[in-house]
Amino acid sequence: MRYEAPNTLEQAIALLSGANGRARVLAGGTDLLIQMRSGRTDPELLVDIKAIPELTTLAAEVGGYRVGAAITCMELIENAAFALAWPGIVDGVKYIGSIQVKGRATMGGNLCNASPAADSVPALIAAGALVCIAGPQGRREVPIEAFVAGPGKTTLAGGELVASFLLPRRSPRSGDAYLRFTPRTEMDIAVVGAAVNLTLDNKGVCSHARVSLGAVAARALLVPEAGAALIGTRIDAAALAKLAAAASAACKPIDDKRGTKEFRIKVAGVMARRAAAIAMERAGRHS
Amino acid sequence: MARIALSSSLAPYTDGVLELELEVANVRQLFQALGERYPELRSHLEAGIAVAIDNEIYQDALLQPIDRDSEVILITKIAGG
Amino acid sequence: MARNHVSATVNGDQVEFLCETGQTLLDVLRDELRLTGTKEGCGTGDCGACSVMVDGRLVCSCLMLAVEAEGKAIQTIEGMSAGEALHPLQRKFVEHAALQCGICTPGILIAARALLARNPDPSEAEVRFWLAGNLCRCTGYHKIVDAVLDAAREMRGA
Amino acid sequence: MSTMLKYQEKELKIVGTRPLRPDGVDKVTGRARFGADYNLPGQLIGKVLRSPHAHARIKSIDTSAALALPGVKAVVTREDFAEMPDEMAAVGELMINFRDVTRNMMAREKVLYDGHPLAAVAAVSESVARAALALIKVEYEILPHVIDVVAAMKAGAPLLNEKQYTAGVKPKPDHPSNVAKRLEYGHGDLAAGFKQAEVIIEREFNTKPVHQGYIEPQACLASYSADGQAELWTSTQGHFVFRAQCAKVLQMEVSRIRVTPTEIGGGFGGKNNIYNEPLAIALSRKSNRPVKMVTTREEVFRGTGPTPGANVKVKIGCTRDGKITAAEAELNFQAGAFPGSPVNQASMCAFTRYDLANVRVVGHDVTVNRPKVAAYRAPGAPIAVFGVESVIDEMAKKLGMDPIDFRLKNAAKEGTQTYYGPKLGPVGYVQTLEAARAHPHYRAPLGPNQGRGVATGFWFNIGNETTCSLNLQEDGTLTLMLGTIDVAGGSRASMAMMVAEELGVEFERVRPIVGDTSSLGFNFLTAGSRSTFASGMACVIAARQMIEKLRQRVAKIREVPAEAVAWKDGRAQPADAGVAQFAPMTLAEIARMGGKTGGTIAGHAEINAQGAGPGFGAHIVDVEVDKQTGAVKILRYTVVQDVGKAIHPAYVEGQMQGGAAQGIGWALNEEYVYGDDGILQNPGFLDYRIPVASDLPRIDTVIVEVPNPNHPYGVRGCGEVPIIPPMAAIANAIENATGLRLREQPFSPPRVLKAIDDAAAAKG
Repeated sequence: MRYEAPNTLEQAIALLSGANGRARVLAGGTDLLIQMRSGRTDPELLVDIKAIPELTTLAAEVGGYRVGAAITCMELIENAAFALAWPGIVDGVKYIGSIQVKGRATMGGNLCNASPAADSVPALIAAGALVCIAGPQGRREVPIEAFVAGPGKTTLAGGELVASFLLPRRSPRSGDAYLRFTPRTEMDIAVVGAAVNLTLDNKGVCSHARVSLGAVAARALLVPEAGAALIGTRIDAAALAKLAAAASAACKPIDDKRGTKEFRIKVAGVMARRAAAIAMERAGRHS
Repeated sequence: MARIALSSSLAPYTDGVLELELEVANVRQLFQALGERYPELRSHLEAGIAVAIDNEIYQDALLQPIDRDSEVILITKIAGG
Repeated sequence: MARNHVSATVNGDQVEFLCETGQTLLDVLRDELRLTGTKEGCGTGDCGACSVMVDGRLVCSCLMLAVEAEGKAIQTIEGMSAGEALHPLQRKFVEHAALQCGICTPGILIAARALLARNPDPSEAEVRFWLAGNLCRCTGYHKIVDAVLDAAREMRGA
Repeated sequence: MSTMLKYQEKELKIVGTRPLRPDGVDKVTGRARFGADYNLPGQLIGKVLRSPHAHARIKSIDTSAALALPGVKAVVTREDFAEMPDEMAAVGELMINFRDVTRNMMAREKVLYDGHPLAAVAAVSESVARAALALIKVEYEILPHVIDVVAAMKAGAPLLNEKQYTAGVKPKPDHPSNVAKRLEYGHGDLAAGFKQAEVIIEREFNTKPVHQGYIEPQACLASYSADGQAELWTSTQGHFVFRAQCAKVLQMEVSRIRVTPTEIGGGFGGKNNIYNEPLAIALSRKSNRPVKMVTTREEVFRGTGPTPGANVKVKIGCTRDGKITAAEAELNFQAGAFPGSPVNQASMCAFTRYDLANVRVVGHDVTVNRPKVAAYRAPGAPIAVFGVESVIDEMAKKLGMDPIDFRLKNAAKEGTQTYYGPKLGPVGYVQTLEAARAHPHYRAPLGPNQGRGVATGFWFNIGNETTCSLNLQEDGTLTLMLGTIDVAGGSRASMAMMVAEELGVEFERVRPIVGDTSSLGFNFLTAGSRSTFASGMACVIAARQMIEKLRQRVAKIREVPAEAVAWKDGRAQPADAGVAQFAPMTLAEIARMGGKTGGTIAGHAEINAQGAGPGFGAHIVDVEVDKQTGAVKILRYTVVQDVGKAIHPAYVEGQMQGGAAQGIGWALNEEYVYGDDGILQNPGFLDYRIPVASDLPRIDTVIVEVPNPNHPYGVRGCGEVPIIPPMAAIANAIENATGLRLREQPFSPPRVLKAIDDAAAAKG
């Protein structure tokens, strides 16, 4: 198995396309190395993208943020401005593995591993993030909710890689939040994850809301009905109850070693409601 | 004659007899006497049985003396983890 | 099987080694550089016994390829004391009986030092959540947390 | 000779204080060497091929392609190990069937569980060894499997061993069964007892298999030389027992194997058994090179010995004023692939905390397609006690009695006749219960959705064979060679403390180490909470033997009668004014003259320690239940335990806290999850959830000291009792918080939420 560490995007793309599918991108490696050790993947070439400046840059752009795909979780958590703008996305990043794992793991890797329970993806969906992809045919941008195809499968074509995420401008009185349910307080895979991103108008009425759920279907879901339950309301108990019901209704979960169908359906509503309450509280504070 | 009592877990090997009196001076003689009287008990005796003599438990103590008026109880050995 | 040539610094010393692409940093530290203080408890980043510092960042050395260490500065448990002088955390762990079997202790000490470097006065909850990535099966964590808080007090001269 | 040294109350200078352990600095600097830290020049790496099936007949194993792979130096399979007779053999102070040991180590006719070893290779590197495993061709005939213990007991269940008939049943059954053994304990008239009872509660409980969870996977290094001598470095709880078992399966003389124990990264009973050790020695013999074998975490979960999963039925009757009149239990324990679950110990300590006239406990040891179970800290007791202490809690609530008062009313005391044999000697259960009741935690206020639970535990503790040597060095310092493995890291210090106390010298002048199997006579495993009791007794005997020799030597040097010489405050000095006076001599002065006055001085002990004193514990736990998700949070935890005498209080507290933490994991989230295909689904620390630091509160400890009369310092074993109460205490706390009685372990969020929903639905 060969290892290459190109310092330009073009070199990386050339290496990936030239390996006819036998190459894997190495960012943090905290999922890839586990799969290599268990024999689930046996690449001939690893393309380490951490030396490519664009992929490790976090910059304000068009009022929003462009977040390099290879920035580590700890670097994101420690970026005060980003954490102020998108506390919900940072909630998700904070849940990924241990402090040690977050010292290496990246949002790009978390997304491309394509686990339905990925902790950083629901908040990115709720935020309306775009995935910026580079490949042999140039660049393209995809709404993140459409990026993952199913467990372990993305919509990347041969030779393509995720370069960055583009987050829209934050209007005033906006707030987002992500919560997940796990049996332990840390070091767990989400049994259910829920992200809410909302904006209040100057009279405190919800003018915009996106809700996303993780670990309750083959991939993280955008749940329009759940968002709709909040829009036009003061996010009172009735609205939150409608949100919870919509969230539970959207679940298409499986029974597995981490939880039963009934459990995921019920707890999805609970997590969505609790996340909405936190998002509202944050929106109130965000002028 | 020491009074010998067997714990009920040994009943299957002694046709249900759980109490008897034997003229024995130490644990080894006790096991020999029991082995002759109940052959099925023999395989369990030497390594698998602990002995409580007047309520002090002795494990693997073949030479431990048994007095004339001692009360002896046979129990299965205890291991730990 | 072509091997990669890597040069890096470990506990301040310049090192060079050859490694297969698939070899982890943990494998090289233990099997090539004979630094066996860093331990493998799981090989999947779930137990923290392999914690080391890479360029000042706390990581699991079992989830990092050795070839990725090119040009990096690595700190392991072997570098935590300066000659005879133990680091306050090392002293407090022995004083508080904050270890029993000791297999998790190197990883926990490295993680605890990284915590105190960024937060000299952590609360008990902050210590417990920071150390959640370091599993211990013997102690129930009580004396570990006491030892970290006590070391923090001494280090900030409280 | 069996040995019992009586307790003498005396003023102590060192025992009971908190000196720093001598091996602590090595462990905090990374210098301490565990199993995987040993290497030899020219060593090969050994890897094991494991069954991917839960139950299959092995039709053929073809290793030719593997052997032909460049870099592969040796391969072993069932052909390389002798067949062993199907009988119980006394080896290493244990009763073992080596037909089973040799089959568990390397499958012969059948593979009996997912992860069962069936071949092993030694190669120049790990990657070559892994590639060689993939080249071994095995032809399987897949068989139906069974894992659940109740299903395995039914007629017609798939049989693991067609030649296994239930032992302990008269007349002998006419058909084979997965039930390897039936046992029964009890006394009194059960029917009469239940007739007397005004309140009767009968419940059924089920638990899943859990793993010891030691953070260090098993690891060993073997070197066999052509002259038939073998050296073995391994992480073990008993190097003498490992030597005995390896010699037996490899048909070698015991003294030809020298086992050096490495530092051990946790065991809890799981490292009482040999796994790779004989394979490594056999591979080293075939390749004539050292072989190192380190198991992965996945192999530890699939291939070593977790506890049984179990089905427990408990029925208790009592009078209106809370006196228990009858108690009955049936314990059905998984043994895994081969007989040998701890159903015997569990049956003996299910009810032993209580003074009961009418008791019956029936136990079944049941083989199922799972790894052969190994001991796990008070093996079997937490499972039986989960049932018994839950029913007792329900009973106290039904009578409107305080749970501790109900237990005090029936508590076992000195003289209580146990239902498995002897009467109890002096024990501290009543004192432990009273200390728990008096603790501020027991009356602290509780918030909404919060509840408090209490439960108690008993463990026998054992003595067994122990040897040690104490040598006086030229400068008057001492080296103490111990034979019992220091698993929890505190026993070396405790032994040195007892020796220092006996000799009247500072603790730091006694240097304790654990010797290898060629340095001392046979020592039993460190298990059964025995080391501080048995090894401590041996150290005291060795110290007293040394003092005797010192007195004789000084008498000669000072030319006074031996009776004139007394040993006090670390010196030989005149016994009193009435004897021949002489200038006192310190240890250093005697040591300097040792060579010229007859040779160096040492004390030894080779004993089979008797008189182990049972330990009792009482736990109080507060939980908060999130009724919307079923999550159970541990808010507060207090452990109260009678340890006879805490030699080093910090290490005793560590045992109490560590045992409670394992019990909490056992109660809340730990379980083996099997698919319908019999394959283990969570062989890793991600999905096998042991508690992390942020899951647990502080675990407060209260040490009760009711001295054990059969130990010079009154020591009772303290390592195993603390794991027994937590499962029951947490179930009782959840009931106190929600009114729901959970009887299926673990009390994971899906189970708790389902119980909450079912109860709400039932109310309609």
